[in-house]
Amino acid sequence: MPSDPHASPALDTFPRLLLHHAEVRGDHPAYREKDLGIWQTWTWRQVAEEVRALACGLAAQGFERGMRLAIIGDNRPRLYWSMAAAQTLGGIPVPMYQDAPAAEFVFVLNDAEIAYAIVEDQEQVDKVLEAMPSVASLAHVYYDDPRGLRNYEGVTSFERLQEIGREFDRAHPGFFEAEVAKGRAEDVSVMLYTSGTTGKPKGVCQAHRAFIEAGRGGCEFDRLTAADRILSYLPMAWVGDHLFSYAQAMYAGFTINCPESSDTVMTDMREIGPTFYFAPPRIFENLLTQVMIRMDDASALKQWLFRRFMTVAKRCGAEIMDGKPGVPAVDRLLYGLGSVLIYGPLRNVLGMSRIRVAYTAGAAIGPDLFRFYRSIGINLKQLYGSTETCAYVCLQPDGGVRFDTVGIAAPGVEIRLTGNGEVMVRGPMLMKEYYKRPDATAETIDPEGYLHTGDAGVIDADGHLKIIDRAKDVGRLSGGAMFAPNYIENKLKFFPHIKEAVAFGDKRDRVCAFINIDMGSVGNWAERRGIAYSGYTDLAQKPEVYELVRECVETVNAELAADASLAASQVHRFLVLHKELDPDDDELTRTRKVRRGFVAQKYAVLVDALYGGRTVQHIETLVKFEDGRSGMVAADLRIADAKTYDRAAVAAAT
Amino acid sequence: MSFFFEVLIGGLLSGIMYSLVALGFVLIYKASGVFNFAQGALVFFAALTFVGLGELKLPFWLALPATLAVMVLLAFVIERLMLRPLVNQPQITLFMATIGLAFFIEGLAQMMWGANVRGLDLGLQDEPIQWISDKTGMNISKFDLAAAGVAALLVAVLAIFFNRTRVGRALRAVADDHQAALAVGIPLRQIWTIVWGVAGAVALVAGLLWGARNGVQYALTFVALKALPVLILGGFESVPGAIVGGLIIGASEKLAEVYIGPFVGGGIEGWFPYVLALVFLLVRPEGLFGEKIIRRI
Amino acid sequence: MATGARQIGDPILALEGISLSFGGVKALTDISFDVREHEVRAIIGPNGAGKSSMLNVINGVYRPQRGTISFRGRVRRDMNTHDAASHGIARTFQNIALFKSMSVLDNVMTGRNLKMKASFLEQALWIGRARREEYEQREKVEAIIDFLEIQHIRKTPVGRLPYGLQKRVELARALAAEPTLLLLDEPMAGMNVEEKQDMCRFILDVNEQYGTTIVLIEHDMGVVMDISDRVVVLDYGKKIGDGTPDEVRADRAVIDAYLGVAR
Amino acid sequence: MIYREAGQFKASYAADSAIFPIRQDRVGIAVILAFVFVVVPLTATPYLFSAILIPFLILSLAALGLNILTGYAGQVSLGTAAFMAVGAFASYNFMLRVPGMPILLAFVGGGVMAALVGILFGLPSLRIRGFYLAVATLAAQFFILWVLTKVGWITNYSSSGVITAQQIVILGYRFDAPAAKYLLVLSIASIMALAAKNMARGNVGRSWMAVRDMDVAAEVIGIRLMRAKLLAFAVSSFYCGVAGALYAYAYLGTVEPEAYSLDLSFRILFMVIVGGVGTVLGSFLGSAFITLVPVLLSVTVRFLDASLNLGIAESTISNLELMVFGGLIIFFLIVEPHGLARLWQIAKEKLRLWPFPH
Repeated sequence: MPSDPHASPALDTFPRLLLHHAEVRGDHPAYREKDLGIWQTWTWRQVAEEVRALACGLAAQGFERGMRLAIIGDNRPRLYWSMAAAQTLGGIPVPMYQDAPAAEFVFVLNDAEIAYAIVEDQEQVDKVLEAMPSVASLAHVYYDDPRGLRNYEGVTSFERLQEIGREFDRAHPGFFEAEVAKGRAEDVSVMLYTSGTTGKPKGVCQAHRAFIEAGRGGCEFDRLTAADRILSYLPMAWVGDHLFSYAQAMYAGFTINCPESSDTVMTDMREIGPTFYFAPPRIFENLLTQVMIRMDDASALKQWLFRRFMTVAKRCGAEIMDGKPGVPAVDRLLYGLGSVLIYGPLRNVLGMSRIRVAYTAGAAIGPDLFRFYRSIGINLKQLYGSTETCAYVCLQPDGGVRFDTVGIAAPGVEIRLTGNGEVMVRGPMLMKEYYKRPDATAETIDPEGYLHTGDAGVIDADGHLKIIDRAKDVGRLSGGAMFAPNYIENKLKFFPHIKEAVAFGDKRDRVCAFINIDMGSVGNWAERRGIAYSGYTDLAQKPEVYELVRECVETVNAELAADASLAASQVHRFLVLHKELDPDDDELTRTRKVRRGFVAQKYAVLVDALYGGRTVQHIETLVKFEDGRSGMVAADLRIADAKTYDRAAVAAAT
Repeated sequence: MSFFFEVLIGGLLSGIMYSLVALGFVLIYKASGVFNFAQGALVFFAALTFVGLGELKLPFWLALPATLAVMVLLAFVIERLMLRPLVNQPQITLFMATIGLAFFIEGLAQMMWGANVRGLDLGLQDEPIQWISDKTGMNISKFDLAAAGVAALLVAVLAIFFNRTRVGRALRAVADDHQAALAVGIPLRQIWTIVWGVAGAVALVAGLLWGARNGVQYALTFVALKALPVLILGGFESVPGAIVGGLIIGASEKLAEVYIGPFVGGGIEGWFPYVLALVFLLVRPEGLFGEKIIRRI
Repeated sequence: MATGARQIGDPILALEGISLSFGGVKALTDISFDVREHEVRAIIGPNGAGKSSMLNVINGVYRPQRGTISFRGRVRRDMNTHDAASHGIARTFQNIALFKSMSVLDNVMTGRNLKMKASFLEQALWIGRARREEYEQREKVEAIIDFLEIQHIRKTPVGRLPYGLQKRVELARALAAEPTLLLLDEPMAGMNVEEKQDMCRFILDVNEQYGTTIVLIEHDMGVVMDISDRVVVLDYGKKIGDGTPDEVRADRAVIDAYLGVAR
Repeated sequence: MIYREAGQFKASYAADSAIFPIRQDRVGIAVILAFVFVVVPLTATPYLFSAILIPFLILSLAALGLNILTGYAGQVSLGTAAFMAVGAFASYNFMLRVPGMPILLAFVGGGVMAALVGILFGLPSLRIRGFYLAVATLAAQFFILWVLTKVGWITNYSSSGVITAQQIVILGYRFDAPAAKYLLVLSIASIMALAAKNMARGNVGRSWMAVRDMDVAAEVIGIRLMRAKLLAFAVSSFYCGVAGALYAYAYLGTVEPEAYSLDLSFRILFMVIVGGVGTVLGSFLGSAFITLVPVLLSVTVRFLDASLNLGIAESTISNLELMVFGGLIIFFLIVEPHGLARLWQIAKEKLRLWPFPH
């Protein structure tokens, strides 16, 4: 097909792609936004015009090549256009997280030496103006939505900027084309700031080539075409959104849809019915919970149908979608019936009727959750990547989807594992550098051009990458086998009964674990079987509860045993803690990550007991209560053994 | 001149009978806010039942209470099966229901007693009273006079019932404000039953009089239509309105029939009352005895 | 909220010696005051002081027995509701007077009925002007829905909405008429604190964005003092005070009659 | 369940305010139209046409008329049949006295006449409301019928007061076969239903509903009550007038004023209430219900009578029907006071949210 971008080599910058689409599919909808009650639509040709006016406007205002343009706000077409406009002028758009407070703006604005900013509305304008005094470079602020800004001094409206642009364009014919022509694939096309969980955020500089290659790889991998549509609702500053809503859209020429407001996303999703969708695991989780809650007050008949057909779906749904052979005709029939009565309607109410490809990433996703969506016919897949790699390293191929891997190396990507299992990647999608941070850049990208992801992983028999932990957390058992605590803990936490888990084993002969039961689900479980308990500590020590936990642990062991590199780290002994791990007691971070080291030494007694082979251990702990008072919790903790499997046996079994 | 008075008085006398029917409407509307379109059917039903019982060789003094009992029973059934389930529905809905009820009752009546026209003799001849015609040359029908007497009597009884008895007072309370009535513990449903019962009784009397005059037949149901203009004239909620309205309608109708009718080919009594009432309303929307409504917002 | 921009102009509404009574009951006695262009004018007073009656006189729901109303220079014995509407007076009611069975959108659309010229025939055939108008007006209405942030309930029947939102919808309907003078009858009655704050913001935004002159009745003194430029105080149908919030606050008579007893 | 709305977004106000915004509905209505316009004419029997389908459609139209007045504008009327009569006799006279009068134009003329009369009898609605108005409309019922019987000119001095409707001929084609009449009536009904829907979703409709829901507020935002109410009476009566004309020309053939009795008015009012106040769909459902019930009743009763040879007297049967009919009405008002249309509406909501509860 002639309209296939990579047919002609010239299309190596985003502005060129934009003009290309304006030419070959000028009347195809490029952007939609729910505004004034309907989906306002802009075709590629119109977008090209808008961008042209905007670019000229910026130029007229003195924006020059290499300058950086801050872009702050919810997903709005005009903000996406602003990126293209900046790129046309050889400038670098810097999308920023719109929900950050003014104080956090200051750092990025200074670090990127921002002089020009295009922001969404009064809220953002206020924050930027608040930051302005402490940002010497910042001089020009433009806003999209004029509401409430009539009497603001020193800020200019988007319309005005474009008017200026059109005049400038008339005055300097050919300027725009010339600017587009100057662009080179190696030029930095965007600067995305890493959220910076460790230390200050770093500006990741990505070249046109990187994102275009990533976009192209993704589109070809999932056969995305101009006919597709995506709902853009995740922060523009996040690499994923830039890949899906900008790079891929610019490559394939499909339609971007911007919701009316952040609290109408669900309804807007239902109206648009995207064919291509991304969401972090928690969103899928929330959706599932909503479904379950709604179904609870549905009529008996519906509930029965739902249960009945969900079991069918669990049994064969995913297989049927993957076109796997060997699904009995009866099941196929039932599934067909189910998709009329339940699955179809369910996809419909979720707004997922038309989804061809849905991705999730960013955190470990529970197997049940993952299976649910796939079983009702939603092609949910996982990918792996980071800001430094344009969110583009591994993708799960249709038919080759597994919940515990992140798929195979994406087109054009080389993956290699270091001795301690750290994942290293090389390819066109790698970042150029961290802005003004040669040191950090050097640390991350080695002389061979491999980028150290900082994640530890294993590559299984059929080439699927499995991310198991942060590399720095990975240790070794005294036997020499790799020990990845997070991986084990996550596996345990996927069970609804287990809230938190802490695995020990570094420099020890075997793996042992602390468990926190989930008060909610275990509580219900206990009530259903009439087990009386006074509180968490009491419930935690019930023999039945230990049995319950043991089952979970042993299931995990079985799974671990199946994997050569992890078989050694099966959990031999465990105990259920007498109190819930709590950020207030510094046992968890505010983001609820276990602070393993701290826990280990706080409960040294228990750890010793685990490895000392004792079956019971008394412990007293100081705890802080909600109201700030603190008190003692004392308990005799039972310590249990869990069955472990030797690999051969499991291999035989499966 | 005396002819004029003859017509006028005749009109007034039959007017009282209109009032009688109208009264049935007013009672029910006051107490339950229902525009009871089945009132005509009730009249028909009552009369037919009475005659029917008479045919079963029941003496007058037995047939009367018996019919009364039937009417009360009917009222009870209606309250139980129709009003109660429809409580708090918009008035138009209840109105429609009563039309359905009318169909039902008419069907029932004819089912029980057959549809053929019957005479009803109350021992009153529809003949002029001799000495009046002698004195004034006006022909005033005995029957009309008697009927008027009965009607007047009934009205008086009702008036007493309303103002003197406990039930009557409760009834007025309900009419004024349902919620309040409920609040002070007046059993709304009983009240409704009673009201419909009373309305039934009124229907019985009206039925007997009209029946005796025009024969007991399906046409009795149209008596209701006679009463409607009386209602708009007098107001849905006003007992005196119903009475005075009836007199006005009765008189003017007769007069119009006699003095205007001939010029337009007669048969105008069907619509004249309505047009009259209508014109009146256009001049005075609040009706005869209603006081001016200030629409506050 | 920077209200510095709007210029308070000359009086556009002036009431002279208005007296109104129902039957024997005197609702208003010889009341005179004016409202200047672009200002926010508050009417306060204890219950039954005749505040609502005042508004009803201004937009012609009630006809005063004595007095004159001059609006935009034209002096009248009394208003009639239709003239009021067509000359740019819109209002909301104390106890919400929305069209319960209609959707929010339709309710607001009715606010623009005066802007629609197509005959019922054109509408029946859904041709030409009728269709065009419908869509043009819809766009205007959507802008207002946007402005008052009620997009999410656009198609909900107002009957199903919580009180606070209904109040907002009623304001939207009034705004849809693009009024020059907006009468608000206790716009914040029965609202919780957040709702009140929102409503205040909206009222000031309206006054500022569209330069709409606003006359409002309000009980919450805090609100009144915050948002109004001048205040009229009524008591038992008589005017007992008139001036800036501070002046009124200081006024002995007012304090006795109202603030004293109310707070 | 059958609804799949995901992805049906609206990019224009035209699409958003369409009569059937959901694709599945558009498909559904298309199927229905195809059925009634193609399948039915090919399959139905003459009896079905002239005894059920044609009266059903005509009365639907009348019900639609009344629904515009009562449902949308909130003005109760008991004089519907009279306005139908005006339409019928006006059309008759147009045909009779205007040489070469096209019949469709005559129908329109009848409608217009009815509209004028409607406005006249609508005037009281400016002063009085509720049941007072309802009763007042009875004046129309009686007065109009009286005029029709008394003024010989109208019935062209036919001794019995009975008139014989002229042949329906359009562009030389004679509509005397039941199927042909059915198609004619169906087309007219469909077009007028569409028009009604358009008015309902437009400014007119909103003004009517505003007046119905809260007239003071309506007045305050500039809606002229008089205009709105009289327009409602006019439009309503126009619909009734056309229906009345069809009633004479496509159904009865020979008509006397008594054919448009108070009974008919009530039946039509029933249709509106049972079908659903303030809905176009309801007018048709209601009409179907009210036309079919008696038929079904007598059929079943007679069937039982015959099969169990109970030997029920004819009179008894008719009385029984009367009772059951009345009972049904009451029962119906109790179970679904908002009418059949509401039932469908609820069902639809459920289907749209399936499998979630409504």
